Amino acid sequence: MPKLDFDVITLGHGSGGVLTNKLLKSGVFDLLKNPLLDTHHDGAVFELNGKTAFSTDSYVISPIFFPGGNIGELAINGTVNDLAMCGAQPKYLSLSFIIEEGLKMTEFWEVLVSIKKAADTAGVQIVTGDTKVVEKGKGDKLFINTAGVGQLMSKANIDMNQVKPGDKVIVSDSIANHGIAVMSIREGLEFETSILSDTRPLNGIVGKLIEEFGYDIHLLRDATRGGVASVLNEIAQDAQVGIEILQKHTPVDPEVEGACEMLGLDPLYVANEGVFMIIADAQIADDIVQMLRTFEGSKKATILGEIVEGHKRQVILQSAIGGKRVLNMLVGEQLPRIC
Amino acid sequence: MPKLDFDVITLGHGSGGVLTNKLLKSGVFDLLKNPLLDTHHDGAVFELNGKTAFSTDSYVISPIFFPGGNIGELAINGTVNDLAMCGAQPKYLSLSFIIEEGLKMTEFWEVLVSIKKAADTAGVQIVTGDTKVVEKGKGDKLFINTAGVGQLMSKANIDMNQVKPGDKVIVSDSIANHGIAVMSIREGLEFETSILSDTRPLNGIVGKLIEEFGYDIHLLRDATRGGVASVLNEIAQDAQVGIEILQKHTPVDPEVEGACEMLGLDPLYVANEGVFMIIADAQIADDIVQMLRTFEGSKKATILGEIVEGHKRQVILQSAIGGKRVLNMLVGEQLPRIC
Amino acid sequence: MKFLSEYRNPEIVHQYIDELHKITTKEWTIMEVCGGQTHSLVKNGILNILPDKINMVHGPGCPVCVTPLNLIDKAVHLAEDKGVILCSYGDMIRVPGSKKSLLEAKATGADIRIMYSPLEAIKIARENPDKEVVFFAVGFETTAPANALSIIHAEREGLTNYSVLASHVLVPPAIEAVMNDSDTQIQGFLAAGHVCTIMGTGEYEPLAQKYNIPIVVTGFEPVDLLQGILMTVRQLENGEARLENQYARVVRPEGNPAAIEMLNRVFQMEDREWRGLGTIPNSGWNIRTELEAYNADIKFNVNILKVPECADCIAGQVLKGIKKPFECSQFGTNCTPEKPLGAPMVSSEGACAAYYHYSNAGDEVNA
Amino acid sequence: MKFLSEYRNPEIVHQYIDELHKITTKEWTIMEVCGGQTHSLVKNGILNILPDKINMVHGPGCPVCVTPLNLIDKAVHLAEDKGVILCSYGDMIRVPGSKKSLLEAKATGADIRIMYSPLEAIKIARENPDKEVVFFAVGFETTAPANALSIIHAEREGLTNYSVLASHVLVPPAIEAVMNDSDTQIQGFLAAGHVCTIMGTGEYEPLAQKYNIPIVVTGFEPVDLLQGILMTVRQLENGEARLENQYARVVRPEGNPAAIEMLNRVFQMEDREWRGLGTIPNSGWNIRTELEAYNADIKFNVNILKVPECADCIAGQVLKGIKKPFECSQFGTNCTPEKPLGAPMVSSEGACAAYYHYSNAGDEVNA
Amino acid sequence: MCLAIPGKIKSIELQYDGVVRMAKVLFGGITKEASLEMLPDAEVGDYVLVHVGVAISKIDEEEAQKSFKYLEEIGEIDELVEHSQIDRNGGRCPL
Amino acid sequence: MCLAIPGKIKSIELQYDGVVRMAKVLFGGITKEASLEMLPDAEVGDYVLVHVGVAISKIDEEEAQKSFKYLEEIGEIDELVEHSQIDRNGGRCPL
Ligand code: SF4
Ligand code: SF4
Ligand SMILES: [Mg+2]
Ligand SMILES: [Mg+2]
Ligand SMILES: [Mg+2]
Ligand SMILES: [Mg+2]
Ligand SMILES: [Mg+2]
Ligand SMILES: [Mg+2]
Ligand SMILES: [Mg+2]
Ligand SMILES: [Mg+2]
Ligand SMILES: [Mg+2]
Ligand SMILES: [Mg+2]
Repeated sequence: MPKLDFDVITLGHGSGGVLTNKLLKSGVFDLLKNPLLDTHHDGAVFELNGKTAFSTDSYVISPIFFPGGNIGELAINGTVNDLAMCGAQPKYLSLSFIIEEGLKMTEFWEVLVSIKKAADTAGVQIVTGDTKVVEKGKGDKLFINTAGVGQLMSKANIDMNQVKPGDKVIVSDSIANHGIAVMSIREGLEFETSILSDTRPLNGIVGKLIEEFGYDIHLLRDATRGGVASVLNEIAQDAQVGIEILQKHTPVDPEVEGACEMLGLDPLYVANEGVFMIIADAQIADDIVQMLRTFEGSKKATILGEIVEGHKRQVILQSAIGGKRVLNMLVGEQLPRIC
Repeated sequence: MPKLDFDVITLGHGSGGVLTNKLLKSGVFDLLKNPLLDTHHDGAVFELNGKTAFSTDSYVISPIFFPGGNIGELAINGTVNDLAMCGAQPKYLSLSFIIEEGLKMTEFWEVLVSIKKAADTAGVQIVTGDTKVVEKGKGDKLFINTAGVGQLMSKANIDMNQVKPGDKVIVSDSIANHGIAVMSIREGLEFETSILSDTRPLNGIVGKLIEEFGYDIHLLRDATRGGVASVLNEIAQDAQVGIEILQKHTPVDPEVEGACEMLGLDPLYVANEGVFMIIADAQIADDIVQMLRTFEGSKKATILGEIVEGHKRQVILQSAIGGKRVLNMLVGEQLPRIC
Repeated sequence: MKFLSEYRNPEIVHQYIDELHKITTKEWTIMEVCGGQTHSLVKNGILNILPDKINMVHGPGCPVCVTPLNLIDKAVHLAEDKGVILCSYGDMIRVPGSKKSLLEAKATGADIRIMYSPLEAIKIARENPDKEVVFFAVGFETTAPANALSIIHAEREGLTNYSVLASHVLVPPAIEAVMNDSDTQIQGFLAAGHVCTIMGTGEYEPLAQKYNIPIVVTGFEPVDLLQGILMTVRQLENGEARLENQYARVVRPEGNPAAIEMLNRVFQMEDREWRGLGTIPNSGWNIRTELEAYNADIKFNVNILKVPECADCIAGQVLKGIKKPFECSQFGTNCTPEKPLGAPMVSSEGACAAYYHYSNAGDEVNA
Repeated sequence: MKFLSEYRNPEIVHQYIDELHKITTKEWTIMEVCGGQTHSLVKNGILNILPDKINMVHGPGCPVCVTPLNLIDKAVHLAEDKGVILCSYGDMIRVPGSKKSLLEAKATGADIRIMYSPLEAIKIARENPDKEVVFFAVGFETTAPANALSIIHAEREGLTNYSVLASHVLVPPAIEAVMNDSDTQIQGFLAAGHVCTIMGTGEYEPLAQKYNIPIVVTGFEPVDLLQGILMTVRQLENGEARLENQYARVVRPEGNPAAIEMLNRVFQMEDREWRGLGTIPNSGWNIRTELEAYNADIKFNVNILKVPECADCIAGQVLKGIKKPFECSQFGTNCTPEKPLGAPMVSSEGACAAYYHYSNAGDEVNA
Repeated sequence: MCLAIPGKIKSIELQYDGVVRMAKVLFGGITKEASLEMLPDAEVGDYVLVHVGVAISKIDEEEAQKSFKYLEEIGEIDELVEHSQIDRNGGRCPL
Repeated sequence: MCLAIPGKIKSIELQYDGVVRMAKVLFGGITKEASLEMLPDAEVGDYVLVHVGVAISKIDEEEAQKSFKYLEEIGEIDELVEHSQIDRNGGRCPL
């Protein structure tokens, strides 16, 4: 970390004056330097041609550091992944901070380092940004927004209208790790575990899938907030199809299962950051799973179920013992149950 | 406003489940509907060719409603203007909300209506978005981030390296209205006034300027946070030039001047939202001013000063009575003085 | 996980199912008393693989569902006091009071913390000496000892800023209330395995005799539930009415003596109001008079007007098993998990919510 | 604005400048007592259009600058108490205490509100009956009456949650301190127009005589300052040493009797420590013993260890006009407005900050 | 120190049964409340000097002119310049 | 109601001079503290049932087997199936 004459970030660092300038020029942001990023311009300019994907997300996770990651890499991977889910190769990201007064510079630095690393890993450039500081008690340490643009891959044909009965539903890896990792350090619920967030960029593997299977991949969706169940319900409703999945095919790591049992949570509703769903032609579903399993981060890929003619707009889960039930959308947040 | 069965926004509305879906599909966001915006996708896809500008800003203004506007139109105009300052015509915007639990739906709706109106006025489309809800006390009613992409105008040549001694410094309108309008309703400082924020989109007028004067416009910069003085200091430092300005040419509305006197503020450091600075070739400076003055929102355009050889990296102000002083960057926030 | 996964084994489940199909000759109506059992039945899709002749009815054993409106209003009132941190279990915070739920109070600024354990609330009290920490303690006999333990800890540590708003109800009086209703259809009970873990089985033998009804103490996993149902149906088919213990790996006849001692030390029995059921004599526990310094209700002397429950909600009949949730005029229309009218729609174990969430009943309303 | 813009008229300013150039024959060192005058001199660039022979020295009249370290530490301590809302004027919150400034305390969670008027603090107290509202009241004679008025309002309204941490200092003892220093170079004073608005001019006549020095009560606009300087130089050139009043449109010889009455009702005189100058006898006001319920220092009995001021900071000499800010070894290097070592670097009227901000001195350090 | 600015009393309101007189004071187009408790004889239309929300002095119009006559009085200049507004809106740059 | 799950005691710590016994209990790979105050004779290695942070019962291994022998006992089936793990990682879709 560069030497600074302040330990915490104060309102002045967001005022647009000397302190803002100092923060920008102190070397703190040098970490992110690249030819396009000029923190003193109003925006970045670059050449872009053809079909372009554009996405944004704000990251408000608390605590900002959690087992397996922090808010910084989450913010990069999240938008990288949303672009990848569009069938695009992410290229340029914007990065905007809302800092609560009093954030320790050491913590901010740690987040920045993760951002840098995540951007490099995903192969994206951060080209424009913004820093705001809000009063103590008017924020939660650090919120991050990223937006990103990417170029659509030529073979990509991701479209809700492509989803049709007979298609298979594939999940890329074991689920619920991120949500449980974060919960494991939440006040009042803490438990000891080696469960880590699964935050990771998915553009690499998605690029390979599209390269290989192109038009036969009908839909991609990362299973973040609300988990697998929410994504499937959205698809069922938006594509006006029925979905059937098998509980016994749901990949859940044993530790995650233990935590879910303890807290009374259903892993299908728990957030992921590095898991995505693929709706693909039945013909290639097994090949997709085979390919996914050759990559780190998708070793537990599996066919979870399929798109069906019946029960339009509904997701039906066949339980491990063979019973069936509707897998509804979650109401509100999933809270730990005791009863 | 569509009929809803809730009055305030709660955490559940950001959980990714039924409530999030309800909020998205309740008609609340229908207001922003356009063929590209699909709130259920991970991003928007559109065609884009050539030089592209990309910019972001987060808006954390408190209170969210202020004389002359609200955080919604600010968020649209702000990013529209940053793109315009790059010499680009803004096209697509992302829109991301961080809502503090307990925000009244009526207030959120009012903000959305302003967003819609501002986007229409500026001629931009909101194509992708995000909604997060944070716990009460972890936010400040509403933060908004927008990012935007725009296409560079063919005749634009906005570049710090173009700035050269002899160039004129033009200010587009009377200054400090926004900052003073916001301060006029701040607890402990309130005063009665008809001063309104000057928030407005600048892409229209910038488009006309570039169309008319093209390469002779060397730099554009909106004088937001930190005001005119901060922008000039940034230019002086980044372009390695000296700047001289004349206090008596500074356009300040009488009401704003009164408020600044009362609070001990220097209008040159007060934030604007619809004022921009132009660094242009001396030959066309008067023509620019004449053109600006024919448009609403830049009736008080004036030549404020010029780029000089001497005192590199410094801005010198010649006071109304002819004395000179350094116009430094602001340290921290400008606070009302009593002494 | 050991002692869990074995009891989810599909093959064993199907042997039980086959056996049930084989022996069931008549229609039988059986109530699973405990909400956790309801949850497991619906979550595992057991209801739609049972013989059609077996009709499972969801009992009142969801502490969240039966917590009276007035007590929730009190919790909301306390939570909205700036000096108070209100701690509660996750399930409780969505339950609607007469004006709002704890979740809504939280949305407008109340300091409400979700806890896994009452011992965590003690930690909060220790770390916030300038605040009053109130634990909103709901629960049947299973949970009451842990809540009692928190008071014992507070006493030992000399914490004067910790108190408990107690809502503890008991299973046997609820079974009696169900059986005393002239409309009752119930022919057998699955008693709540974890309640009996604490209390033992001694209270249930007399009930089986008094009402001439089979009672099987049952666990929560698919194999447990199916074995419990099989044991009940066997009795019914054989014309028996005994107490049996399916869940002997955990439940001893005498219960847990250390827990019972703690209960007696901290609580005294009292008449208690049940949401949807009205007041049942000697049906709950409250903090003993000697320990009233830890009784939030007395400590803060909260006076909140009693508001009548929603007239259209037939929660009482649902909880007694007289009506099914979808027989309620409000089910799925005015009453949904996002906007529950009555408590059984709130907790995911509430009978109405369970039907809404996990059964095809949801289909019609979602469409 | 009437009564402002006329006094900024460039032509009249230049007539005064011309006249000054015409009559000034020797080097003269004149102190403008008041920080507001310093601010105006530098902001309007007057210093670089004055005759070279006139040497303006910035006096100690910046209440923010002379507030002792220990009192800031007390304010920080009070502000960090969860039950306290600390109100203060905007200038005060950036002044460094021994460990931190109020701004830094705010950044880590203290509830600190910036006020335009002490009467706004009364409003805060009225609206927050469950909090203690402390007004950190700094100021010379100009500001003290308003602060006194807030106590009178609190008394009238019966507010028991309002108190004042007072730091009121007086100009005449400061002038004496400057003149009593054997190193002093000062040959004439511009007295502080707004202080005299309250107190009148009666105290200054004896000082002019005692130290045989011209004193001109002066306003704050360019024309005022130049006329004040001209009047002083005329006396000096003529060998006179009288009191004159340049600011008669506002300042009456008797001052403001209603304000003086309020001061006497609320405050009593005491010895006072000045940051950079040490303790000066009878140089400040504190709240009268009868009103000590409104004295935050007594009410909260804040005991904070006194910490010595930074040894390298020559603020005392700067405030007395013995040294210029840029003669300080720390100026612009270790001591900048973002990270001030001493109080004169904090307030934009502090002599060091004024030099840093508005003069070319900033050039070298910024480069 | 002691930032105080001149403004014109627009209206006066009695508070606390007349114990407190609060004025609305106009400063170049903005209006701010100020206490008149230290100026018992100030009336609507008067120009007063306001510091931290309290009016501390009435401005004497006659005395106000003296600054513009002073140089004339001391016999040093020939012409008296009347007070004039500062032109803030000129378009041409004289630098 | 009364979500309680079985876990294995990993270690036991005495708190408050031995008045309170706190255990670290292993649940399928995660560890959580639980009070043993209601199970005075529970030891490391025991399987206990934990509810809201309190261990409320020791699990009886012998009784645990009975559910798998019950059908055999009541003479209704021929073969006893040993407990087996559920396969959660199968790749092929049987739908
Ligand atoms: S559906 Fe709703 S209204 Fe009807 S009984 Fe259930 S909780 Fe009551
Ligand atoms: S420059 Fe800083 S250290 Fe030096 S006298 Fe001024 S305040 Fe003190
Ligand atoms: Mg900008
Ligand atoms: Mg997105
Ligand atoms: Mg996303
Ligand atoms: Mg920005
Ligand atoms: Mg995994
Ligand atoms: Mg996504
Ligand atoms: Mg921007
Ligand atoms: Mg901007
Ligand atoms: Mg999103
Ligand atoms: Mg304007």
